Amino acid sequence: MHPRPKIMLMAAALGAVGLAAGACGGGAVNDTSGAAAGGSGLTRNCPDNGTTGLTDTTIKLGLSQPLSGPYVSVGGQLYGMQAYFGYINSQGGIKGPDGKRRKVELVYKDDAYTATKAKANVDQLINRDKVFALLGQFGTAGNLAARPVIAQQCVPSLFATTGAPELANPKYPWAIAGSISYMVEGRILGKYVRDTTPNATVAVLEQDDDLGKAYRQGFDQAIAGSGVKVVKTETFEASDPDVKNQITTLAATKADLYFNISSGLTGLQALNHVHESGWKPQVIQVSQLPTPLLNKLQPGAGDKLILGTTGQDFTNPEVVRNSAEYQLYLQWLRRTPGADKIDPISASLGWTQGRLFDWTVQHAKSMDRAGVMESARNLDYTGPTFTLPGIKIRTTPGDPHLLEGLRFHRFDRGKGHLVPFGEVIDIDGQVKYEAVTG
Amino acid sequence: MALFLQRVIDGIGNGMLYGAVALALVLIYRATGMVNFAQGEMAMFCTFVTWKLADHQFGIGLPIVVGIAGGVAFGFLFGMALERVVIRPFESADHLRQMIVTLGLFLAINALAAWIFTADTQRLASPFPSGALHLGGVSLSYQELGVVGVLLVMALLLRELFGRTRLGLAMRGASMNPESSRLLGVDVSRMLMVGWGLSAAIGALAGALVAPAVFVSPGMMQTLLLYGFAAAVLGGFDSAPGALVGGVVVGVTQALVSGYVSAIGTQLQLATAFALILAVLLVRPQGLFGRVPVERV
Amino acid sequence: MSPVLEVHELTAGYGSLTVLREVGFTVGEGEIVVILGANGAGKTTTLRALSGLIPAAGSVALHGEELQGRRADARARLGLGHAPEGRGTFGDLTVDENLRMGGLRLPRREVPAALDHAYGLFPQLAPLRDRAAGRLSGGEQQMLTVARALMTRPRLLLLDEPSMGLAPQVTAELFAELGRINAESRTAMLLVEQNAAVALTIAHRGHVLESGRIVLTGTGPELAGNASVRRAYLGV
Amino acid sequence: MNKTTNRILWAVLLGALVLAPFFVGTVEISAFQKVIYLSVAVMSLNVLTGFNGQASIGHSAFMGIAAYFTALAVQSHGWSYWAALPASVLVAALVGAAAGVPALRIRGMNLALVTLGLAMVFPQLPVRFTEETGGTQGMILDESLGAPAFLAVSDVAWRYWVLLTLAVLAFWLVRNTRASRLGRSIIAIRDQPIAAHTAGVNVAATKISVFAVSAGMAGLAGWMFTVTNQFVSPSDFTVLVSINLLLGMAVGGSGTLLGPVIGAAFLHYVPDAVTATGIDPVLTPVLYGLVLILVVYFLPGGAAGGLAQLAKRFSTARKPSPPAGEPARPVSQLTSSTPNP
Repeated sequence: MHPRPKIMLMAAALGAVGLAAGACGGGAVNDTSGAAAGGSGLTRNCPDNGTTGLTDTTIKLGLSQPLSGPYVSVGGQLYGMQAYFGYINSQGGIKGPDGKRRKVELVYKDDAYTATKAKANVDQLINRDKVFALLGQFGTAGNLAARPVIAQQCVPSLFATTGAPELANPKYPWAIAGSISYMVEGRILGKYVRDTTPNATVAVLEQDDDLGKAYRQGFDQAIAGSGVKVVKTETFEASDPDVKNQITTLAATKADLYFNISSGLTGLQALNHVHESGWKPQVIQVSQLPTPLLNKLQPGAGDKLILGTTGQDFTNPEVVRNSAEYQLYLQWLRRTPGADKIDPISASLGWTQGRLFDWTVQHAKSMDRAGVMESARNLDYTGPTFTLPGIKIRTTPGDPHLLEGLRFHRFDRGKGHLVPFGEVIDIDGQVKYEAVTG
Repeated sequence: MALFLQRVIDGIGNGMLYGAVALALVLIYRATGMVNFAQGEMAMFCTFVTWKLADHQFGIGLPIVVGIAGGVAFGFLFGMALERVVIRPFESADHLRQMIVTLGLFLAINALAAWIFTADTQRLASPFPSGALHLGGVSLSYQELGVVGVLLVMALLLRELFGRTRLGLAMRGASMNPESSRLLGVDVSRMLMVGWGLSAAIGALAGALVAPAVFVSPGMMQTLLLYGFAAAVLGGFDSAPGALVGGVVVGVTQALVSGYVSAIGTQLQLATAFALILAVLLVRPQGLFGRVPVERV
Repeated sequence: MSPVLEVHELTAGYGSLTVLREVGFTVGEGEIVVILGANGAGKTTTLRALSGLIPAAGSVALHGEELQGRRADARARLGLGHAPEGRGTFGDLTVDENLRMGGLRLPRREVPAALDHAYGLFPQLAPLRDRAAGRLSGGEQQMLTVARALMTRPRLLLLDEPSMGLAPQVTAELFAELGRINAESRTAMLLVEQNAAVALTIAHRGHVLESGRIVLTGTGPELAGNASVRRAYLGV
Repeated sequence: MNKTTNRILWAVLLGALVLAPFFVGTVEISAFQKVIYLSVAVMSLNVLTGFNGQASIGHSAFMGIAAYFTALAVQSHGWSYWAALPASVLVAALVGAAAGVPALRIRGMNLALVTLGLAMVFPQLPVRFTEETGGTQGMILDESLGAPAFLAVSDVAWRYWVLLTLAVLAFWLVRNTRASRLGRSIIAIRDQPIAAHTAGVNVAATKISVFAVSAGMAGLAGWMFTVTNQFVSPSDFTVLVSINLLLGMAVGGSGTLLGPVIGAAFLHYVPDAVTATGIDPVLTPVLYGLVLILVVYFLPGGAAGGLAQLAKRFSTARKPSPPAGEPARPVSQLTSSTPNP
C-alpha cells in the first residue's frame, strides 16, 4: 500500500475544516491587532477604546522583570509594589476619575533580564492576560524591545525602571521612565565638577553599553568649554569578572578625579582596586551603587567618594525614623509574602511606583488608557514620597522626565550611610529628549 | 616599566583566581572523569557557609580562618552527599546525561543559595591583611600575595595526592576504568564520593580566596568558572600545577592585551584569550602540561 | 575441606538475553580448571557472573563462603582475582601504577617486594615500568593484567582468554608462566579459553561450554583425547 | 509500530500544526514559532553531536551570526527577509566550516571548550560594533515578514507557516541524509573513527562538512529567530542558549527526528509551567533543575527514546518476539568452523 494519496486526502479534509473554522472568526489567522482605528493624538491608530483590563471593581496591571537568575537581587521592586497594592486594596482600591474604587491585580512574569523574553512577556501580558497598563517595566533593553508592542496596542508603560534617555523619545508617547535619566544625572555630575574643580583632570571607567554612554554624554556636555579634561577612558563588559586591568591603566594617569560609571559589583571592585593602587583621586560615583553595597567596600576605599541621589538614604536610621511614609511601607512590606528575604531599601522603588500610579489614575481625565497616559504626562506629585525634599516630581507633555534633580552626598563609611552637602540641583524644564550617540 | 610590571602582576593576580577554580575542576576530573558544571555553584554555596560563619553582621562572627575551615569541612560533606544522592544513580550513564545532571545541579544550587542565604552581594573578610606592598611604583596587595601562596601549596599537595598516594592512585584508577578497579577490590563508588568531597572542599577554599575580590553572591563563580575552564584546558586537564600556569597565562595575556592593544578594545579581551588557547591546543591538543591520552583502537 | 570454588546452577545474561544456563562446576585447592568454548558460548559471561560484574542467579561459594549478593569489589577483597581480557588495563597509568593498583590492599611495606616479585614473574615488564599501559603490545598488556591480578594475592585467579590476540610463541610462554606460578604458589586458577591446545597443556580438569551449558567434562588428558573436542577445538 | 501508522501519525501531527492558526490565538502562535526555531536549533546540534559524536557549546554563536546578519541586512541595507535567508544560512555554514577545522585536531572536552570560546566571544561582537548593531540594547527591525496581500491572512499566521514549512524541509533533509552514503559515514565516524578511516571515508572532509551543515542549520534557526522576534540582542545568543540547546537534545533524545521537537517544546513550556506552580519565583530554577535530573533519570534515551520504547512494548505485546540468544549448535556441526586463533 502506498500511503501518500491518503495523506493528501486527509490534509485536504483538515484544510476544509480549518477554512470553515477560520471563516467563523477567532484564531491567529485573521488577527486584527495591527489594524488601524480612528482617533487623534495619543489614540491615533489605537485598536480599541482603551478600557481593557478594567472592571468596575478591579484594574489589572502587568510587570515583566527578572525574578530568577543572576539579576534576582534587583527584582525587589515587585515586593514593594505588592506591598503598596496590599495597602491600597485594603483601603478599597484606587479611586478613578469616574468615582469608582478599583482593587489592583498585578500579573508579573520573569524575563531573566533578557530583552527578547521581556518582549514576549509584554506581548502575553497585553494580548493574553489583557492588562490595562504596565508598571515598572524593568531594564533598558527590555523596555526598548517591548516598545513597538506597547505602541501598537496603545498600552501605557508607566514609570519603567530604567534611566535610559531613549524612554523620553516623543515618537513613543506610551512609555515613561521612573528613574532619573542617566544623561541628566551625568550632566548634573559634570556641572558639579566644573563648578567646584574647574581645571581638574578626570579618568573615567565606563560600562560599555548605553548606560555608560548616556552618563558620559551628559557629563561631557556639562564640562564642555571648561578647563575640566578627561585624560583617559577605559571601558569594561558586564561579563568581565574583574576590572583590575582597567584600573591599573587609569591609576597610571594620576588624574585628580576618578569618574566611576559602573554599577553593582563591578563598581565595588573598581573602587577597591583604586584604593589598593595607591592613587588617591576624588571619586565621582554614579548613583547605580546603593548605600548597602557601598558598605561592602574595603575600609578606606570609599573615603573620597561623592555621589548625587534623588532618594533619601534609608540606611540612615534617623532618616527612617523621621519618615512616616517609610514606616507605612515597612509595615505593609512585612505582610507581603516572600518579602522577608528582600532588601527593603531596594524594594522601596516598587512602593513609589505604586504611589505614582495611584496618583496618575486619580488625576486622569477619563478612566481609560489614553486618559491615564495623559495624566502621567502631566504629573505634578507632591504627596508622601521617598524622594529628597526639593526635587520636583513633575512631567509635562514636552518634558516627560519625571526627576531632573539631585542632591550631593559623601559616603561616611564609619556611620555606614550618606551625608548630604550643598543644595539640591534641579534642572527641571531644561532637559530635552536627545538620543545617545556614543 | 613600572606600569608594565604592574600589568603583569595584575594578570598573575587575576590568573590565580582562574587557577583556583581550575584546580577544583582538575581534581574532580582526575578523581571521577567527569566535567562538573556545578563546580562553581558548589564553591559559591560553601563560600556562603563560610560567610555565615564569619560575618559579624549577618552571621556568627567567628574568626575568618575558622570560617574558612568550616566552609571547607562543609564542602567535603556537601560534595560527598551530592555524589551519593544525585550523581550515583548516573554513575554508569553516558557523558551527555551526566552533563545534564550537573547542569540541573547548577540551576538548583544557585537558586537555593539565593533562597537560603541572600541574593544580595555580600562582603567576606580576607584572611590576609588589607593594603598593599608598594615597591618602586608597583603595588602588590597582600591579598594577592596570600592567594598565590595558598594556591601554590594547594597545587603541589594535589600533585602529591595523585602522584604519590594510594588514595590518589585509587581515585585515578577508579575514574579511568571502574570495572578493572572493582576487580582489584577498589570500592569505586566510595572513591567517586571521596573525589566529589575533595573537589567540593577545594572549591570552598577557592571560593573563600576569590571572595574578597569578587564578593559573595549567587553569581560570584559564573564568569570565573568559564575562565577556570579555559585555564584548566590550557594547562592540560589532568595537571594541577598546569591549571595554575594556565590561569596565569590567560590572566597575563588579558592584562597586556587590554593595556597595550587598544584597537582590540575591552570587548575582545576574551576573544584574545580564547585565540591563545586555540593556538596552544592546535599545537598541543593535550594542553601545556597534559599527558597525551592513549588512543584506544 | 571445601573446594576453592563451588558453582551451582549459575544462570546469567544481558537484559532479556540469557547466555548462561544452570552451569555448575568446582575448582579444587591448587587446581587449574579450564572452560573451553567457542565465541558466544558464555565463557566471559561465566567469569563476569562469578566476579559479580553482572547479576546472576544460582550459587557461587569461595572457600565455602557464599558470594552471591556481594558486589564485585567485595568479592575481590575476599580473594577472587580476575584478569579480564583485552582492555582491562588502566591505559593512562604506567605499568608500575597498574601493578600498584593491584597492590592497593596489601600492607604498605609489602608493596615493594610484591612489585619485585611481579617483575620477576614477567621480566618483560620490568623495562617498561614507566610506560603508559595503553602503549604496550597486546601480549604485554595480557601479562600486565595477570601480574596485576596476582598482586592482590588471590585465592582463586580467574583468567579470561589470556591467549587472545597473542602470537603462538608468546601464548606458549605465558601459559608456561601460569603453570609455573600454579606449581610454585598453588594458586587455584579458572581459565576460559578458545585455544584448547595450549590451555589443556596446563589444565588439570576441564569443561566444554556450548550455548551456555556444560556439555562435556573431564580431566585435561581426557578432554585432549576426546574426539569431538579434537574436532571442534584442536582442529584435528 | 509499522511504517503506515507511523506515517499517518506524522501526517495528522503535521495537519494539526498547519491548521493551528485557525483555532488558536496570536500569543500561542508566537509561542509555536519559538518552538519551531528551537527545534531547528536543537536538530542542528543533534546533527553534530547525536549523529557525528562531536560536542559543541558554540551553536548559540552560529544562530546569532545568522540572526544578526538577517537583522543588519534587512534593517540597515534594505534586503528582503527572503534574500537574507540563503545568505544568512550560508554565512553561518561558512563560519561553522571554519570552526570545524580545529575539530580535526582537537577532540572531546577540549573541542567543547573551543566552541565554548566561540559562544562566549560572540555576544561581545555586536557590542564592539554598537553603532551598527545597537550594542547591548539590541536592534529592533521595523520591517516584518508580511503575508502576500492576496492571501488575506494575518502576518503572524503567514510567518508561522513559513517557519513550519522550512522546518519540515530541514527535518526531511536530515532524515534523507541520514539514510544516504554520507549519513552512514557520518555515523561511522562517531562509532568507529578508525574503522571508518580504513573503510575509505574521508574523515576530515566529512567532519568539516558536518560542522558546516550543522552550523548552517543553526543559522536557519537564527534567521527564524529574527523573523519571529523582529529583534535581536546580544543576550539572546549567550552561552546559556547553547547550554539550553544541549538540554533540549538530552531531554528529547539525541540521534532521532522527533527528539528535537520534544526537547524544544520542553525548553519553551516547562519553565513557564514551573513558574505557574506558584512557588516562590526565586525557587523556580530549583524545580526546573530537579525536573531535568528526573527526566534524564527516567528517560535515559530522552523523551523520543521513551516513546520508542513504549511503542516497542506495545508492538511486542501483540507479536511474540523471536527467542533470545543464538540458536544452539551441537558440537558435531562445529567441525567446519575453525575457532579464531
